[in-house]
Amino acid sequence: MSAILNVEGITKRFGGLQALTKVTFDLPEGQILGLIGPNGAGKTTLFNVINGIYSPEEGRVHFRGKDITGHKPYHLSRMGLARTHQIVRPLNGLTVRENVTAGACFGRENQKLGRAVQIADEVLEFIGLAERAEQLASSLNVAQKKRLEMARALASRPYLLLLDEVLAGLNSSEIDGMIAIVRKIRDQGVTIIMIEHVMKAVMNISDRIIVLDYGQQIAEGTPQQVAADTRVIEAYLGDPKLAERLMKEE
Amino acid sequence: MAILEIRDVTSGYGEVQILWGAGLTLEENKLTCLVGANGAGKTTLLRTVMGLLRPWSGSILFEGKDFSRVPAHTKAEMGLVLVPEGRQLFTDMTVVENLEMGATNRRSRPKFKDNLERVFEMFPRMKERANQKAGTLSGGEQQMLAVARGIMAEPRVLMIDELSLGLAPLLVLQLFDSLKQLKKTGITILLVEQNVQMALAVSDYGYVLSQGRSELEGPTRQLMDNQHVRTAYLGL
Amino acid sequence: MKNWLNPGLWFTLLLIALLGIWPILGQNAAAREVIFTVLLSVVFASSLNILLGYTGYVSFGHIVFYGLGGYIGMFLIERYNVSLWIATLAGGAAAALLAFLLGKAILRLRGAYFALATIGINEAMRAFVNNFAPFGGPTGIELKFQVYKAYGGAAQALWLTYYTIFALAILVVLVSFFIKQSKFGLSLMAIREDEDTAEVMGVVTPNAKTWAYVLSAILPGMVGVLFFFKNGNVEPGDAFRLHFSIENLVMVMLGGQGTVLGPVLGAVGYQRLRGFLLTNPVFKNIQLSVAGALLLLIVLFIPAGAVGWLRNRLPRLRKVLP
Amino acid sequence: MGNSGLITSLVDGVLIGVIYGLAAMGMTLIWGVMSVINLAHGSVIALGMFGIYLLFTSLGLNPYLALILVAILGLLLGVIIYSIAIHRVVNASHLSTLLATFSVNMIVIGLGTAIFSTSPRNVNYSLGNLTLGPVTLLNARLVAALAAVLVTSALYLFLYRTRLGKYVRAVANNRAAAELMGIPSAQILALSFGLGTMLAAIAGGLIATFFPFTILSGGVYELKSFVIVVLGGLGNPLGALAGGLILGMLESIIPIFLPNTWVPVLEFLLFVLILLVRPSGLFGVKK
Amino acid sequence: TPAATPTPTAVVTEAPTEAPVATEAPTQPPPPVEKTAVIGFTASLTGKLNVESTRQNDGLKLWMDQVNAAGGIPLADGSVVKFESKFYDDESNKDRVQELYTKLATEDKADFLISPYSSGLADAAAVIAEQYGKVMITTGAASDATYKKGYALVYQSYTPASHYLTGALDQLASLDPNIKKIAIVYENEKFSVSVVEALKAYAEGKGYEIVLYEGYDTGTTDFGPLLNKIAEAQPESIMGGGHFQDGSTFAKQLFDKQVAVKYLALLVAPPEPSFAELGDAALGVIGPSQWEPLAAFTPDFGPTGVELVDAYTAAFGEDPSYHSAGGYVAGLILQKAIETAGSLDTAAIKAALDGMDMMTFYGRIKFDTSAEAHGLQIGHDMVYIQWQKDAAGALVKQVVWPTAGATAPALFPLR
Ligand SMILES: Nc1ncnc2c1ncn2[C@@H]1O[C@H](COP(=O)(O)OP(=O)(O)OP(=O)(O)O)[C@@H](O)[C@H]1O
Ligand SMILES: Nc1ncnc2c1ncn2[C@@H]1O[C@H](COP(=O)(O)OP(=O)(O)OP(=O)(O)O)[C@@H](O)[C@H]1O
Ligand SMILES: [Mg+2]
Ligand SMILES: [Mg+2]
Repeated sequence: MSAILNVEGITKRFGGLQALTKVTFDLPEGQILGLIGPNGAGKTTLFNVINGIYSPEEGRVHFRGKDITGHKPYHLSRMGLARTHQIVRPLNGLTVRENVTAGACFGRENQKLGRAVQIADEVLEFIGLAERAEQLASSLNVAQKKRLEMARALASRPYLLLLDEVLAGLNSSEIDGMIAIVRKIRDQGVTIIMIEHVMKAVMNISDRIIVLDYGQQIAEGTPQQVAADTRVIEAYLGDPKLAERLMKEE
Repeated sequence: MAILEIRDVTSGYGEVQILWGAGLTLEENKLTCLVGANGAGKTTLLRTVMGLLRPWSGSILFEGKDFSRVPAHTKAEMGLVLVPEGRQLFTDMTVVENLEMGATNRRSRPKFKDNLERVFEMFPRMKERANQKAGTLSGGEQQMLAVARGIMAEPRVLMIDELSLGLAPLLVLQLFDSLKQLKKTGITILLVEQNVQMALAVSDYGYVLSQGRSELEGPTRQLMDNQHVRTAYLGL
Repeated sequence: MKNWLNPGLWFTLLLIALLGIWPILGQNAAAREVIFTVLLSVVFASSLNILLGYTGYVSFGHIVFYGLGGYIGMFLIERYNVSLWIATLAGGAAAALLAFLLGKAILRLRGAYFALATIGINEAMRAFVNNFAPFGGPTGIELKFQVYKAYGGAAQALWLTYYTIFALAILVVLVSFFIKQSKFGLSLMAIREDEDTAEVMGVVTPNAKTWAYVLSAILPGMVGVLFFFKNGNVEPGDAFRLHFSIENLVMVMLGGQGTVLGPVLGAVGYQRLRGFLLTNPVFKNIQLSVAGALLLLIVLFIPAGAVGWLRNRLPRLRKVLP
Repeated sequence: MGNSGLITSLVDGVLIGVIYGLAAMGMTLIWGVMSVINLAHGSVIALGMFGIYLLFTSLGLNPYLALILVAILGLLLGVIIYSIAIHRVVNASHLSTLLATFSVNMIVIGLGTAIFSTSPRNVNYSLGNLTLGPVTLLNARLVAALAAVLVTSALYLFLYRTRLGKYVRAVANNRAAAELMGIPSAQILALSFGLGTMLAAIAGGLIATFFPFTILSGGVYELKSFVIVVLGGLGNPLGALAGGLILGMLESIIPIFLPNTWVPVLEFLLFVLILLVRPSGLFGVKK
Repeated sequence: TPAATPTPTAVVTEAPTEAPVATEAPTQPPPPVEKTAVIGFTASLTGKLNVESTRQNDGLKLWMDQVNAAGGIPLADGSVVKFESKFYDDESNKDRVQELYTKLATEDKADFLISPYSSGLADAAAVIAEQYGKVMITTGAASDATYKKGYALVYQSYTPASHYLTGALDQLASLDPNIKKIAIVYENEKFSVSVVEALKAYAEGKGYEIVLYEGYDTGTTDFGPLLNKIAEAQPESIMGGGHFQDGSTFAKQLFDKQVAVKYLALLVAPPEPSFAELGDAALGVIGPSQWEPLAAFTPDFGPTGVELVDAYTAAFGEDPSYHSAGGYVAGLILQKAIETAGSLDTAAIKAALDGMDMMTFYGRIKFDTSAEAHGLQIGHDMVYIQWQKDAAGALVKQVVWPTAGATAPALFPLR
């Protein structure tokens, strides 16, 4: 298995704030990589660097063997890199189908409009939004908007999919549904990086996990290794005893 | 005593009806939670209670007085405070200025200093980021700020829409813990949560909203123990 | 293609055809002049809509293309005696070129900043032309009455400009319809809704915006030539009149931005309203205030514009009224 | 050109620039707070001019006393315009307010022309001259400039030092959130619009004390205000003052080197250039 | 015969309710067939040209009321023609001028057209007049260019722009032959530019030194920068200006800044009665005028100056300005042409206009008939007025040039 993405020594600053410090990892094709860490650790910033929204102060990003550091987001989309947004950003004035069609039109395959509509309908069926296709995106609820983000990204037929907290705000059955979808996408051969705070999901689904804290990689490994890492527990997961106490206390 | 009573409220967006008769009662100094599937209408209910949406019918009583036609800002002045879905921060203002804006009502102003200390203690990250523009905070940091700003208002009733959204597990634990502390300081809390298990665990009383109707209610213990509730409404 | 069957398109075309043919049938010159004014705004407003309604960029100073086109056309006719047709094409080309060059620079700006920049460009252009000797400076360019002889006299020339603007009005509807139905149109609407997201989705935003700007500039450049040819002269104050630019914005908004029919309805409605009030004995002394008050009522009660209002009321119309 | 010429030009530039700044301040306030591009701005400036004129000619009021009345009337007018024309659409699509203010402008100009015609008026009240070395100044201009600076400082203190002022900024940033914090946003918006209108009316009134005017005269200042608002950064009152000063200086210095009619060419080119290089204005914080 | 024509002024003094034609006729013939001719034009009811346009409109209205009250104009076929006007608001801009003139020419069946105020608007209207074969008398449209475009039916009642300030230069030369330095400062707009271009050529031909030749934009209210430039250039005389507002503002600020100058002549503004509102700043300012109530021409057609002033003041409560006179004289020209032609036929009226050479209260009227400049006014000349103080110290207008018509010697030097 070859690496689809190589991140080497990425450093990103905002004024005096060091949001990322020398982040380095390789991502083999076909895997799901979990990206976790406390709030403000730099996870979303890392996505923004990978897909060209920010250029890093140091370091390089290679995607499918090509150096893509500083490339514009739209070039990367054409090259097969898609993402969802932590705070959903549907194209509110367009219908659900139009949203997804746009994804297909301008994504990797750069489809003609007619074909793009077909793809959009397939993807909507797959993601479970088919009956809402004619609705305006603005009228969807939170869970549906998350699905729409996914659908739009998928319609671009990416090689690599960056998912930023697609499970946040979903109830547990919705979460289960979404996890199933993510698995299916992976099974179709798409590589995935997933930022998530819902532990039962990340631990379940990731092949590997990277933990960021204050912009630094503090741990890396299989879900089991990471979950057992004391630094991770201290900085991120919290003492299991605290949870127990909370539940018990009257 | 019931501090806030919502009776049979209907409401919606434009011509689309979302709430079909929702009701709940908040007992003073209790932590009540409201759960329900995505799209059940929880956010819509909070917005209606707060006055951001006009109730089509039904009544909302605050300390026994009808409250349904009172505009949002008057409610806030009276001590009904909402930490809204989507956070609604003053993105161009700094963290501290946001917190200041939280403390605009008459009761909160004199306590500004104390409250500021209290929220900085709850969210040390906010102290670190005190002079950063709210719009550039990370998702979770923004959530912290929204909750902190709500607390700054010295609320009588604090309604929080999706407290744990986007927060790291450790922080979620700490936050639920803090809620219990808050309750002790005399704040009545209405919590909307997707993390049902945790929410029910810390709350005193619970409501289940389904398709715009209040389907079930009861002390949280009872709800947790009811197998039917667990599978049908809580997805556990 | 099934796009051709869209009833909304045919309705819009029919509306323009009926309007346009009315003066021709009766060879009624007064009607012709009235409809000329209306069609001019149909073309201008619909073009503006490509930028404003589809792409979400507000151009206050769109009149700069009309003015520049008009000047280039008049210059060629007066100085080099070229035919009206070539002048009109040249006016459109000049406007397109200006839009292309400007687009690269000012389309980086968003929202109000872009709107302001377009005002700045227009005012700078007006002030420049006012100082630019080859274009006659403040005196502008005048055509000899002789010029119309080549078209069979002034009467014939006025009819010819009318046929031309009629054709352009049909063209603008087709263009705005097919843009809206195309992949290009989709990219514009994605930009309108959320430019950053559009970029992440793979829309090459700088190019798409620039082409939208260019497309929205060409026809105004061409009608500028027609209008000033018909007037027989052009001066900086008339060519770059900011107020007219804003009026066209108003028409787009009145009819419903982002739709094909909207700007057409808006232009017809606004121009006819003004025309009626101007010539109505009861209102003509305070026509401006009456027009303002009516406009305000419309804005307050149907802020989405006529077509937007219909589409919101009857969602089924969304498909029918593009 | 000699030194004295340069000094005279600079002084002239400063005096007129402050007034430009004041005229723009109303626009920047309304824009910053509610993203309303107020196309009725010019007509309100003109109304301010006529306010002074009418109070002076028909009631014989001292123009500077009249200014206080004009300010109050301006505030009221703004609140009325807001309640009738703006409030309903302030949350509707971004451009609806543009149309609304455009209509208000049509109404005011239409009625104004019907009542006053467009013949120029003069407030015939002189404070005399002041000669300092090579520079001869109209006292009326000095007083106007001083008044403008005073009004600006008052506005600044109001926005940044008072609670109400902070509310205005909060509403400007996020109206829904302000409402949730207990800030009566509708009233704040009406107040802001009223303040913006008041500033425009004051500026108009001051201009009337030394320039002749017609009901259409406001248009020029409206256009200049657009430029100034950008120079100073949207919503920034001090920036507007600085922007006005810059514009005033440009207008008095450029003619020293070039024909007068090139002033607007350079002025607007510079404007576009600044937009491109520093869209947040010369004094705005860079994003 | 001209004597049989009831002149409008004669009627005003009679009882207007009586039908003059009926009472004058000794043998009670059947009343003549009455025709109505429609005169169409646009006026600037709104927009920047509102004031001048309104006065022009009032002048025309006065003429029409007088003719109608006098029973109309008898034609050769025994009928009489009365007039009716149709006009619309052109909003002081060109957008709808052609639309409205076409409506006037076709739907409203106007028989004759009068131009809108201002050269720019008149230009747009002229195309339509020409196209529909309607005679158009222009007034308030001085720019020479319009009449050099090859029109056959457009006739100018104003002295062309190129002659506006040349007379001032003649006057200056007679006042002080030693003055050589002139600053020409003008509104950068069509009409004013055509005036000062002619002035500049004329002055250079006479050996004057133009120390400053500079335009300012329409709508300028702050002349500070320009005044500083003028002060630097140290001219002895300043000429130029543009329209009322900029001209009066310029005069005022020139005075406030105490710029020293011996001779100041400005376009358009000084002849306006309200120029006096400037107070001391108006004193000594000279301006070219198409017409002045003081100017004592002996008309061979129409009312005298005094009669016109009385009638106008009675009707509108203010003194007529030269724009008012322009409106009136446009009607008068039409009247004379119809009387001469004896019909409403365009060709006959055109012939009458081409051959016209008459003296009115307004001065001489005669048109160029050459192919290059058909319709250009060549009979009429400007008079130059100056604001002076009367014995009581009030500001009054005096005609100071040409000396033949002067009512007072010029106040010179200015300061
Ligand atoms: N544009 C910016 N300017 C200044 N600071 C920024 C900017 N964007 C992000 N930051 C800061 O950088 C840090 C990392 O932010 P980032 O959004 O990457 O966090 P995150 O790991 O995604 O957190 P969360 O889980 O809360 O979403 C945060 O502390 C944030 O405040
Ligand atoms: N602005 C809107 N316009 C139209 N429909 C809306 C709007 N906002 C929400 N809805 C609809 O109202 C319904 C209820 O939404 P609401 O946000 O109240 O649910 P919720 O219980 O808070 O869900 P979640 O847990 O996902 O936040 C959803 O079906 C949604 O599609
Ligand atoms: Mg994040
Ligand atoms: Mg919700």
